[in-house]
Amino acid sequence: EDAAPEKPDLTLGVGGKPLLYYLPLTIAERKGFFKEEGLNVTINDFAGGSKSLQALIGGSVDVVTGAYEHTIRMQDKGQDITAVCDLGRFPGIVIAVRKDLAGEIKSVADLKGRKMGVTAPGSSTALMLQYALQKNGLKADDVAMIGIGGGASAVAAIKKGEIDGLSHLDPVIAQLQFEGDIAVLLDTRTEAGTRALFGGPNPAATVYVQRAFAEANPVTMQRTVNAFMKALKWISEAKPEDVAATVPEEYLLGNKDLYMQAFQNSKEMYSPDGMVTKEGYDSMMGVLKKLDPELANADVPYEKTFDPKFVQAAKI
Amino acid sequence: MNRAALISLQILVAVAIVVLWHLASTTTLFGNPKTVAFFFGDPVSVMRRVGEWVFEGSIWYHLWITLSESILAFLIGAAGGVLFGFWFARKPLVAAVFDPYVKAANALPRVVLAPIFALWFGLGIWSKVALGITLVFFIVFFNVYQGVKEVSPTVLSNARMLGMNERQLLRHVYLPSALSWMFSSLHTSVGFAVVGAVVGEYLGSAAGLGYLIQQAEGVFDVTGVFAGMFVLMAFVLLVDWLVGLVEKRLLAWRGR
Amino acid sequence: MNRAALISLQILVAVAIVVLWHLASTTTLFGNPKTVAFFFGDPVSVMRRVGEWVFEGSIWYHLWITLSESILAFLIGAAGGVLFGFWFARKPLVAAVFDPYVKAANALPRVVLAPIFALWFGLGIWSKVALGITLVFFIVFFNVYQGVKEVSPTVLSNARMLGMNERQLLRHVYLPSALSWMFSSLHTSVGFAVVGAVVGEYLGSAAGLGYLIQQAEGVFDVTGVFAGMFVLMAFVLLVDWLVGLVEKRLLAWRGR
Amino acid sequence: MQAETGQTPQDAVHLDGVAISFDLAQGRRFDAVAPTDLAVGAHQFVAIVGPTGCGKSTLLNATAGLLKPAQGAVSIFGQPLTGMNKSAGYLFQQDALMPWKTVIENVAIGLEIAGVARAEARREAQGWLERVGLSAFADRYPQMLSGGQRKRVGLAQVLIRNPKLLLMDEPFGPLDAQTRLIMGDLLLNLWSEDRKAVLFVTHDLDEAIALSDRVIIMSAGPRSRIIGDYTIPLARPREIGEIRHDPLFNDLHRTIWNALRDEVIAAYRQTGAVSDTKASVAS
Amino acid sequence: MQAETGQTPQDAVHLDGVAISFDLAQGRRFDAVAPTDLAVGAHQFVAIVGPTGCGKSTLLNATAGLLKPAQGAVSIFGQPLTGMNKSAGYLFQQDALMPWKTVIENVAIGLEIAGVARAEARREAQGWLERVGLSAFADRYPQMLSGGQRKRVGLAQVLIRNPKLLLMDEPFGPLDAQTRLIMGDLLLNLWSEDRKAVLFVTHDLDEAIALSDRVIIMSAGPRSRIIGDYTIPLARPREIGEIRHDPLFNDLHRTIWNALRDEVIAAYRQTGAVSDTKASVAS
Ligand SMILES: Nc1ncnc2c1ncn2[C@@H]1O[C@H](COP(=O)(O)OP(=O)(O)OP(=O)(O)O)[C@@H](O)[C@H]1O
Ligand SMILES: Nc1ncnc2c1ncn2[C@@H]1O[C@H](COP(=O)(O)OP(=O)(O)OP(=O)(O)O)[C@@H](O)[C@H]1O
Ligand SMILES: [Mg+2]
Ligand SMILES: [Mg+2]
Repeated sequence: EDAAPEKPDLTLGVGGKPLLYYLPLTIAERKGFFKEEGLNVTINDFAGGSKSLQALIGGSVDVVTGAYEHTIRMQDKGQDITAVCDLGRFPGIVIAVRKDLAGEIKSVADLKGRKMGVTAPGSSTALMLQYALQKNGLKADDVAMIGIGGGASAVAAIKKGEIDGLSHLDPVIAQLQFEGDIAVLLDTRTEAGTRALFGGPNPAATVYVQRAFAEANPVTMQRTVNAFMKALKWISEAKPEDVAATVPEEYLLGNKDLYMQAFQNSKEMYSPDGMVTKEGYDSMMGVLKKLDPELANADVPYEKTFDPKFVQAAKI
Repeated sequence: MNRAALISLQILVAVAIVVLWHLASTTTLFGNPKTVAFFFGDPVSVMRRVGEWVFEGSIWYHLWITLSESILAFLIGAAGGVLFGFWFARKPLVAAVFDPYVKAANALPRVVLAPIFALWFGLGIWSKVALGITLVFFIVFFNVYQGVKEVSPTVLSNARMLGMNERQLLRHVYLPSALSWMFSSLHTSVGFAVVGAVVGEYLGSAAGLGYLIQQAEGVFDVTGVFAGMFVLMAFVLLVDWLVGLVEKRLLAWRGR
Repeated sequence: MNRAALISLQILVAVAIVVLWHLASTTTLFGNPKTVAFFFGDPVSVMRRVGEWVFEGSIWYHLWITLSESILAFLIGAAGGVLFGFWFARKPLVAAVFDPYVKAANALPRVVLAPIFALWFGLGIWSKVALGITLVFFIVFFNVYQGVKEVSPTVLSNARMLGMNERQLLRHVYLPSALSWMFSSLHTSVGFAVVGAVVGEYLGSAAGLGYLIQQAEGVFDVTGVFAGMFVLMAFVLLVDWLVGLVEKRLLAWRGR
Repeated sequence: MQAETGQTPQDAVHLDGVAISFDLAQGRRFDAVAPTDLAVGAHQFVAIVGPTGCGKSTLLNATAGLLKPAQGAVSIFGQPLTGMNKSAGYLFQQDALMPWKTVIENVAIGLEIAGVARAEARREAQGWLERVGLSAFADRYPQMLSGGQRKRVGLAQVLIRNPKLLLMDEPFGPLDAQTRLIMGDLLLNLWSEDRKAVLFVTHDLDEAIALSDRVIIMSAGPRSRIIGDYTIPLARPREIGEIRHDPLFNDLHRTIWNALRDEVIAAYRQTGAVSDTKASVAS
Repeated sequence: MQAETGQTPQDAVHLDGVAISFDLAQGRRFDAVAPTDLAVGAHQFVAIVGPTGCGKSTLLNATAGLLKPAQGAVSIFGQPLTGMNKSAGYLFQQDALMPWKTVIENVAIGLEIAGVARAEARREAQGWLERVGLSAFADRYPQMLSGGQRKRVGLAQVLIRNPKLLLMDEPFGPLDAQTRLIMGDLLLNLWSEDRKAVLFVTHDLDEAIALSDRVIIMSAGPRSRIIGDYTIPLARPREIGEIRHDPLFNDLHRTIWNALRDEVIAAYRQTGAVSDTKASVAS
């Protein structure tokens, strides 16, 4: 074996660990891949992705599993944050409308004047909805965006008819689909849906760190990436039953079949090789430049947002 | 200490805070200014943002939403706290039986209740009002409950002997006597009413200062976050000042 | 009203709540039971879950974390509130100058402060303690501040004439006189200390009841959410009972 | 001179074996008043005197319904007393004005809660303030008054309601001798109109004899009893400033004074502080 | 009989043109005491009498340093008074015991804060409680005492500190006549040991004359003044129970009484309630 990790006790931040979006983390943890790599990882779960990023900048966590988009925003703000491993190639966000409106609203273009729920204003679900609207010839303010949160409140909003539709993630989508409350307009859990919207892959969940940390602890970093790569490999080979048997029982939403169905829907999403491609970077940059005036003139090169050397050197 | 001197002192404190803040976010005196700026922004841009909001007028709608939520939460929560406080204090049996339940309810994390309120009251202002009420109610309740029990026994006996029935005692004795307890809790709960409204908006809404703050936070726009908090504070001071006016009038008998 | 009768009445209330809850989640009396169960779970499974936690022992670690956070937040916040309350009440100039700043600070939404606390205090228990303190402090502070001002002027003059200096006045007059104000605020803040800790955990942590609740909420495990809240309540009642014991001892002079 | 205490239904106050105890800490009890019988006729003016701490206020509290006797029964105008005594007006020994009401509001409140219109109540209250010499202080709060002024406001507050039974605990205590006389005359004038029943606690034996039909003497506590019940046969109407020159007055005064002196010495002997002061207890 | 008030440095109290006003609501002022000169010698026992509400307590408060005079200066033992009067002990007219301390703690506290060891302070306090006849009540809280008992605790609380200047506002007000005599003797015995300066407010003219070297009479307020200053040339030591039979005592009593009576009538005339009570202000 090569050199021992410089920092075997690692703290890792994540915003919503039970989400399928972060499944590789749960697998790496439950399957003992971190242990195999000689790492002792403490997972801190935050109320949202932005909070875990803040913890990274503040120095209270070493590694974050979070949205790739964060690295671009941080680089633009002069914070040297870089992704070291891709976990999800597609955003996994679904745009759907209430079942009883499915007759009137058949595509994103029909959303004009509707009330749409997003997890939070400014979040990736909101961004994606805006992008989809613009692509369909609408303006961002043609729909009213309402923050409905991530959990049961989102389900409540649909059930009470407070919103006409939503741009959201699993397990809210899975739950609503299972109960037959929504009809899907656009599904970026799949390659087809993502390509239809973005024209290419759109990196979502990544492992990112402060570049200084990666440089100071190359062995630790490598071992961490190894563990995630093992998890990705495991997922690509896993059957839904295997996943359901591995994650904590509570993650099953009280209904194993529902969970397995949801996993099946998302399976394509997980990165096969851990790489953020230049194509994915371009697609993401394009989206951000279009939507966020602050980033319209941003100059953040691909190399700064993703450091491929750990993935390339990964031993699985 | 005259008024002018006092106000200058207060302004001095504000200036000191802003200068410290500015130094922290632009020099290395307090650690890496980049990190400081990431978390705290810098005062100049925060002020500029507030100015923009005010002059463009975009803030008023959000402020109005938050204002209505807070005021409603404050009024309903305080009224409920006062009513239940009196009721419990006057009915020892009720108080004894429900005591553990009230205390347990006060320990519920409000953040967890947000989805339930959203279910019951929808995503409009009422779920936020409900959240604010759950904070204000308990603060006022416990104080009024204690305040009623602190009534001077002699004054109470005297009022009884003067022929007051329970309702009259409430109006002429318990209420005025518990007023200073009540106002003490009102000063605390003005702040908490606003916190409740903002947290409610933060957890799910389409407008309001909490919405603005969350939106800013989502894109790491710390300037927006602090500008939102700044507006919030200004507005709480205003409401508190109004409460102070009412207090002064109602507690005139205590003299200066 | 003897103790046994009181306790049976209290249990009756609990039973009534549970029965209602059970009916709501299994019959159509209060709307669709599936919806109710989705948001509120059903009492049987909640109790079973609590039982599992207790017997498997998995709850103790989380409870211990939350307990330490709450107790620390409560002690530090209350001590700070008492100290500052006294200080402000005894130094009118300090009070006048800082008054708007204290009130403004009380209006800050604590949720927004969480990342800043994580920055300052790390992700361990101390950032949660800090969050709890920001709630407890203000509740205690405002009450102590007012309580000190409510000291009977005659008793105060007498104590002065007996030769007490400022420190002795504090110990022999202000403190005992403000005790009932203090305890009123302590009863409120026991609950808020726990809320602070849990919200802190909820916003980001690796252990504690708030973490448990958040995990459960993320996967719609409403049984877990309610079981967590149930443990929380039981534990707040315990702490409050301890506060009550201390209160009874210190306020013995008031008689029953 | 022991007056009989046989029950007649029209008695304003009838105490039948009333004993009063207080719970102290640690389960101890303090028996303040031993079983006591006392009847106050419907139109009688009865003064109570006794050494300090003997239980005068306690007895008044029991009559007012503010204290539940440990044993025995209280009846008021023939009705057993349960809860508050609604036909009594009580002037407390301590300050009992509502500090959040002005002087005139404090006086008027008794009428207002009985349903009298506010303006009318105020008018009457102003009249009463004049009678007690405080019309210039109507708009003050009680905290801005002197001790004697507060007591007089309390007097007006009780008298304005015109209760059938007056309980007065040292009503003229903090007043100077001259004002005391004026207030005593005021009270007597009022009393002579309809002869209410009055229970009047005082430390001024002159005052007790000058005002009342009967003077009750209580023994030193604990377990205080009524040890003397003297009928005052002085003619009415009386001028309390003048009546002290009546020889009968002086006889009564001497008798009661001697009875009281022995009680006070007894009280002091219990606490062991009487030895060097005994000599001076004489007048 | 007007005594001179020329300043001597060893005077215990020296009021030099002291006037006191209270702010009322709406910017109005109430001038309670008009500019007043008063000197109390270092070993003098001075009684103050005056109609109710004339400003006696106010004057004591100013001497204690609790009230700032609107004009004039107070000096204590030759030093101008700023802040609290540290050499004075003050027995307040109202209840002023700390309700959270037991009787003995209330009495001992004055010594404890002066640095006396707790056990020693308790022992002394117990002795004082015996002297005021309350040794059996040491462990009670003040709320469990009668009015007169509370006042006696207050007396012990002040006397235990042995201050050079005693301010006493109706110290024997709620006591029965007999206990009053005992307490008066106690005070005189104590005073004769080292002859403190005493300012003693009372409504009992007998008591004022029997105890003091000088009796000061104040006029009715507002703008109350000192209108009489009578030296009492009765020999010391005095037995206050006996001294009333001295013919000089009776002369003094009559003179002062008459002066006072006029004042009270004046006070009542101001409030328009005097007409029908004037006749009875006589003794
Ligand atoms: N709440 C109480 N708890 C215990 N003992 C009490 C309480 N109230 C009064 N006592 C005791 O009962 C006795 C009678 O008290 P009460 O107040 O009736 O005396 P009093 O005759 O009115 O005396 P005074 O003339 O001093 O007012 C006293 O010894 C007093 O200490
Ligand atoms: N805080 C106050 N505000 C306004 N006026 C006051 C205040 N305190 C006292 N006074 C007035 O000042 C005058 C003198 O009051 P003070 O208490 O000195 O009277 P006193 O001589 O002690 O009377 P008593 O014998 O009744 O105790 C009174 O008319 C009173 O109403
Ligand atoms: Mg009494
Ligand atoms: Mg006075």
